Amino acid sequence: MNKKTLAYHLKDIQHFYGNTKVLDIDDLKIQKGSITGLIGPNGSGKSTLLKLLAFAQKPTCGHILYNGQKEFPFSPTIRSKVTLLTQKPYLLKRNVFENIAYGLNIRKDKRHLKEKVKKALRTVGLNFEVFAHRKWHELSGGEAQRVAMAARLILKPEVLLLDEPIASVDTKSAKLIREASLKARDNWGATLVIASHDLQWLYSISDMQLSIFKGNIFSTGMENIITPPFEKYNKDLIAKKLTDGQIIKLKSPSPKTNTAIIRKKSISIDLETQKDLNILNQLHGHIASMLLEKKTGYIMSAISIHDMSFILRLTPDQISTLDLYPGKKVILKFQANDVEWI
Amino acid sequence: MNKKTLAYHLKDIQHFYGNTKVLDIDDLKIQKGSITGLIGPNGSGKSTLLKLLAFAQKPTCGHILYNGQKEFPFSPTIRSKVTLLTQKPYLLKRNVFENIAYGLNIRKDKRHLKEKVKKALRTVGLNFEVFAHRKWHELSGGEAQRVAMAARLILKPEVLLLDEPIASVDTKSAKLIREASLKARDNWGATLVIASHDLQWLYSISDMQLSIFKGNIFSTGMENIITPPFEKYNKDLIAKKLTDGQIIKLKSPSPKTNTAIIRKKSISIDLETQKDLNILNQLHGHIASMLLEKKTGYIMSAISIHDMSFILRLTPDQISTLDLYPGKKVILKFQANDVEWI
Amino acid sequence: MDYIVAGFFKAFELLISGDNATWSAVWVTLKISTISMLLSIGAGLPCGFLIGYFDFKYKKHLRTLLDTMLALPTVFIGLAVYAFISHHGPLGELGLLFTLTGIAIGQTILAFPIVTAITASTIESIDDDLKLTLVSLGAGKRNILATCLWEVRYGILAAAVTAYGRVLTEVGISMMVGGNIKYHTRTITTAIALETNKGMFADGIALGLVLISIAFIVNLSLSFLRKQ
Amino acid sequence: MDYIVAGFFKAFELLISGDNATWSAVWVTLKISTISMLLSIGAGLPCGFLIGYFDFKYKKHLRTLLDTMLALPTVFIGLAVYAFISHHGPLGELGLLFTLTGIAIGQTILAFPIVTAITASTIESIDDDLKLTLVSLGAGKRNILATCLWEVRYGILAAAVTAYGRVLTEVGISMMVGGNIKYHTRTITTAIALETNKGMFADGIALGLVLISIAFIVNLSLSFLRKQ
Amino acid sequence: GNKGLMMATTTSTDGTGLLDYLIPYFEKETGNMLKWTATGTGKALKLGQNCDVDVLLVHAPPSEKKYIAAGYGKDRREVMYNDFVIIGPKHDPAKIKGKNISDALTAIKNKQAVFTSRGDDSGTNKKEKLLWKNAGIEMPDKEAWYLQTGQGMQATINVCQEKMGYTMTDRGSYIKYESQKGGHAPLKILVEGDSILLNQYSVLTLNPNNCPNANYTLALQFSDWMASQKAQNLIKDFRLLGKELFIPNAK
Ligand SMILES: Nc1ncnc2c1ncn2[C@@H]1O[C@H](COP(=O)(O)OP(=O)(O)OP(=O)(O)O)[C@@H](O)[C@H]1O
Ligand SMILES: Nc1ncnc2c1ncn2[C@@H]1O[C@H](COP(=O)(O)OP(=O)(O)OP(=O)(O)O)[C@@H](O)[C@H]1O
Ligand SMILES: [Mg+2]
Ligand SMILES: [Mg+2]
Repeated sequence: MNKKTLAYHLKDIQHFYGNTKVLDIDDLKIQKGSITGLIGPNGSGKSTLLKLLAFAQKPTCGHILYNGQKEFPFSPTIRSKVTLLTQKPYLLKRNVFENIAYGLNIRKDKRHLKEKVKKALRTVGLNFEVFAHRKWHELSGGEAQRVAMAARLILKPEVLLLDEPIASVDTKSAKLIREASLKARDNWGATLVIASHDLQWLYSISDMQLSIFKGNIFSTGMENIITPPFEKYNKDLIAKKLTDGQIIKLKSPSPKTNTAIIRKKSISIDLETQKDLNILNQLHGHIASMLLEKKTGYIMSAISIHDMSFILRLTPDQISTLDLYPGKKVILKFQANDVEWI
Repeated sequence: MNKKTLAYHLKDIQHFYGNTKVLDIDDLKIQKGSITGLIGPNGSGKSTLLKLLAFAQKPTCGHILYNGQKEFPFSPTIRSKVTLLTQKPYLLKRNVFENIAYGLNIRKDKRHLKEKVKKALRTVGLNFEVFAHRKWHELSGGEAQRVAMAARLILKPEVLLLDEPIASVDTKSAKLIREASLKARDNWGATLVIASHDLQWLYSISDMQLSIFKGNIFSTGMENIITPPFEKYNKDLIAKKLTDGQIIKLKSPSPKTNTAIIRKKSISIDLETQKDLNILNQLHGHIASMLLEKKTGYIMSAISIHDMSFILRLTPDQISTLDLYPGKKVILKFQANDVEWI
Repeated sequence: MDYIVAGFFKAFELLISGDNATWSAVWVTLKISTISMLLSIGAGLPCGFLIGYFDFKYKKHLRTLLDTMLALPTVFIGLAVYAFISHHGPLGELGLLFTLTGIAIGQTILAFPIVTAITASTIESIDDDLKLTLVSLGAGKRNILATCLWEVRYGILAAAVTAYGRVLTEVGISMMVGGNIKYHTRTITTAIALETNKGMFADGIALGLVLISIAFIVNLSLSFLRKQ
Repeated sequence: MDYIVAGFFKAFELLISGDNATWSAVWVTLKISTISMLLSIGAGLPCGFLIGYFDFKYKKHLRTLLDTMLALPTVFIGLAVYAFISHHGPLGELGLLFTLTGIAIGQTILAFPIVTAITASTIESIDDDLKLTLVSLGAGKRNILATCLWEVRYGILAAAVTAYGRVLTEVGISMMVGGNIKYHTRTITTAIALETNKGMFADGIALGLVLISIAFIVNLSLSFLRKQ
Repeated sequence: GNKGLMMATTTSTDGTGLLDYLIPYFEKETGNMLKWTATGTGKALKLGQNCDVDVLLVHAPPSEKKYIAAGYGKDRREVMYNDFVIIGPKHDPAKIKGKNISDALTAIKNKQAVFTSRGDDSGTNKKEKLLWKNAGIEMPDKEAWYLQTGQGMQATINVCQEKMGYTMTDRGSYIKYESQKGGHAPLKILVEGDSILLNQYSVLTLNPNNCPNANYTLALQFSDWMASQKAQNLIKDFRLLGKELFIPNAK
């Protein structure tokens, strides 16, 4: 990667709340003009990472290069260029117009203010006449979220960090926000990092996905995570027992690690079991959902194995051949030693 | 419907914020022990309806019968029986334990408090030892949401009103919350009304769905809504023009109404066009996603027609026959007069 | 200048030597300020809550009135209370003139608007979501009162501390209603006024320091209630 | 009792008859209270903001100190200021004794801790999300100060109004530093004290009512700043 | 019941420390408790009129007589006096030292030298007004050189000292002031000795017709005690800087 094209470079970042380490990132690079999706369960550290990237908080250890330079909160380079949409969008105790215009006012940029606000509202699907003069508390949850989004978009920032921008937003607005994000990248070359639990939406927008789990980052996209407790299975293997009686066998971990990751590419899907080769897992389940990954044409499929969910990336061919559809019973297969431990 | 089995009966409810009418419900009945899903775009009135059902606000006009009785805020019948999880969950400025125990403390119910809190936390997937003593602000967004949920579940209320309970919650916890909701109904006969934008999740939990649009309720489940502007097409028909050039023709409305609804059952899916019968719409698009509706085995499919999204309910047979999968190009067909205007 | 330095030494002397008159004034001051704080908090918190929590028609007017009450001069309150409890006054029978109870009544009137006004504006700042949450968890009116006050406890503390400062330092009421009677109703502040009147500035400073020490100790013991 | 009623009539009389001494006191009171409020707000808001917004090591101690300063008796402040500006004091050259400027300095010292303490606890109550939002929108330090204060404007208003009540009603500083000199440094409150001492209770009540009217008018004109 | 005796008095008796010295003897001898509140003469009389006290110790003979005539007071017993003096800066810019009282005031007026007045209608203030009248000078009010402090004697002396002006004070207060300055007071006595400058203190009992609940018997007992030889001697022995502050003159 060319250094000149790097928006962010995080080195040896560790972040603590009190004594608890919540982020641990050795090295992370984010390209200029890229859209990065952040995926991870609750409490994995997504919001914390976004706050660090926004320079709204200082990491406990390590440092962050922005455009190749070490930067800190309140540095003028950062202030007007990096913008974060927080997870709980906070509206100032003013009306919608003033909320959206706030960032521009700070920048003393008052030209065409009304037109800009109008446009920003339109971008998130809100009507200027109806909403501009609403007070901050006279909005529904999703409307507030979208106003907050508009307040970020109007700034045309170099970096747009979005923390669950569509959490309480309806489908139509989610689409609008996606389009606005893509436009931000295409029109003024913005770099975007977006955290969301809506994987379909995130996949439809991002160039690459980072999975966070317990503060660690895996840049290979969405992973299938198997959490403790495990039991000893035999000398080499340990087992995760599902309550329906199925067993997932895994190669024993090193002592310190205790969470297993099975990469998507290691898992295959089938309709019938084959003779047990002992170290092969063959898990019975059914397809819960299938979503189109628009850019690639792949179909992200969620397969329920009892109370666990595995994500696979299937081709149209595979689906046609196996005649797959949501509800269809399938078998997932992967080797016990296709596991990575963290 | 037997009156004795009705949890709620809303009659001629209208609710205004200022001069704007945001709810208009002639008659709505909710069965005891049912799980009702509330679906609707941002600002359609879901939260307002839930607040009315919780007797946390009084409707501007009309009245609400609870168990056959007119009830009002602070009536002792209501207070300890109806519980609302608000859209923006507010945690009291205390630790997690005290937040969850708050409702029980109010009810002066101190027996087995610790066990109950432990159990409630477990229900939402949080570890007692890790979280019980966390302060209210030491939680991630999704963790806070789940603590708020636990604080409601612990009360074992007769009615549980959930306003977007999984908005910022991860997939695994969403599942837990679904299970907890189902248990609430099965174990102590709770009545649930749940608003969510996650349709898959909502379909997987609710017995019936209510669609809200601009404060009006349609109890037939999720509808396909076509919004203005419309243009005159010919004497009888008006048209919605999509920006890709496609046209949706619709039977002219009565003057006062301006939003069109096409019920799922009126739409059919096909791979090829047929000869135009003039009043038949044949819209080209592709399948965006397919989700299993667990209870029925139907597959809820979202079809993208340019920038609009239609929802259909397909059978596994249909899918196999047409070889459908996300990404597949399809054609939706419906009659111009299969429209309802509101 | 010199009397300020002298005052510092004198303050130590007064306290250490166990000067009777000083200790009596300290004791009187503590007693009446405690009573009046308890009364004004007892009445002011609920009133402030009601005014801050609910929206009603004449709320703005009531707030203006309350703010105006913040500007009740102590001598004025003293005169008004005197009018009621003096021998010819309607409450003359109770014999409250020149008593600590009398002073405490006046100081309660002084502190009440402070507690009420600051509580009201603190309560006003609470989130609508809190109100909704409490109702939705089944809180009754009392629970709502108690929980809301607890949510904004730092604001309430500020109200109490401000009112306490006011009560502790007022002279007009103590003078008019209490009469500054040595060993009986002489408070630290009336003693300061007396010393100053006599031109004994060093003694005035010394007594002022004693009063500030009391406030310091009280605030120190309250500071564990503070955040962080 | 009767003198309270008499006081009401007298108050009208004083104002309507254009009594020179009364109007002079009204004017003096307005002038010094305006100056001291401007100064104490100008200094108190930023200080309160800093204390409330940031977390630092000795914050709790500083708050305790500030709370203690709320209990500075006015006579004490008066004595201290007097020590500095009296003929023999270090600032004696400036000739501030028995001037309105002198009183205003003392009253600023009186009002500053009130403005600061209430502002600090109001600012403390603001949401972390607001801070984060401001930073994320590119607000600089000044913007943050201004916006935060504006977000909690009702709390700030309460701080100002409380301090104003305190300044308007204080006697000790005006008496000690101003000297209660008729037509020059006599404020309404020192006039009340004087009338009361003379046994002219009705006049005291009347002047008290005049003061309260001033406060009322000021608060009324501030009330448009209030919510709803 | 016997709650003891409540007295209202003027600031000068309390401020000089006389009462702190004298009253314990009374309490010990008679076994009665006596509490006092020290205020301006006007307020003291008012408290008596409202029956909030039992007995008065004041120094404004004309007002006292009117007070009795109005039916508020009963017995008036003169117990002691001191005198008023005019003090001013050592260098005496208006050159009043040694002049008689009227000439002195005229000189002050003509020179426009600062004169601080208590302006509080107290006994002292009333006396001062009388002096201006006797000197044939129209009562000053708004004149820039005439400062009305509206405060007690010490505060007024204090203002006077800061302004390097003149003022009229009772001797007791002046001695007290002198003692506080360690004998180096910047203000000196410039005019004294005129018989008009006499400052008479009296004990007044309240008229039982007006105040039936006031403790008249005990008040009379106190009045008697103050006039007793014992008390008179005690008053005579009360000194500051070796100087007598009050001269007993009970008849
Ligand atoms: N102020 C705080 N003090 C202590 N712990 C905190 C604090 N804020 C967050 N945490 C913890 O840090 C971890 C990471 O939090 P973070 O908000 O980054 O998670 P997240 O990935 O954004 O989760 P979510 O999906 O729920 O928003 C969580 O375990 C959380 O409990
Ligand atoms: N306090 C208020 N004052 C004025 N209008 C309000 C107020 N609260 C909500 N509204 C408006 O009322 C309508 C219904 O709001 P409501 O919160 O019920 O919507 P919702 O369906 O819950 O939306 P969302 O999906 O965004 O949560 C919206 O148009 C909103 O703008
Ligand atoms: Mg988060
Ligand atoms: Mg809502």
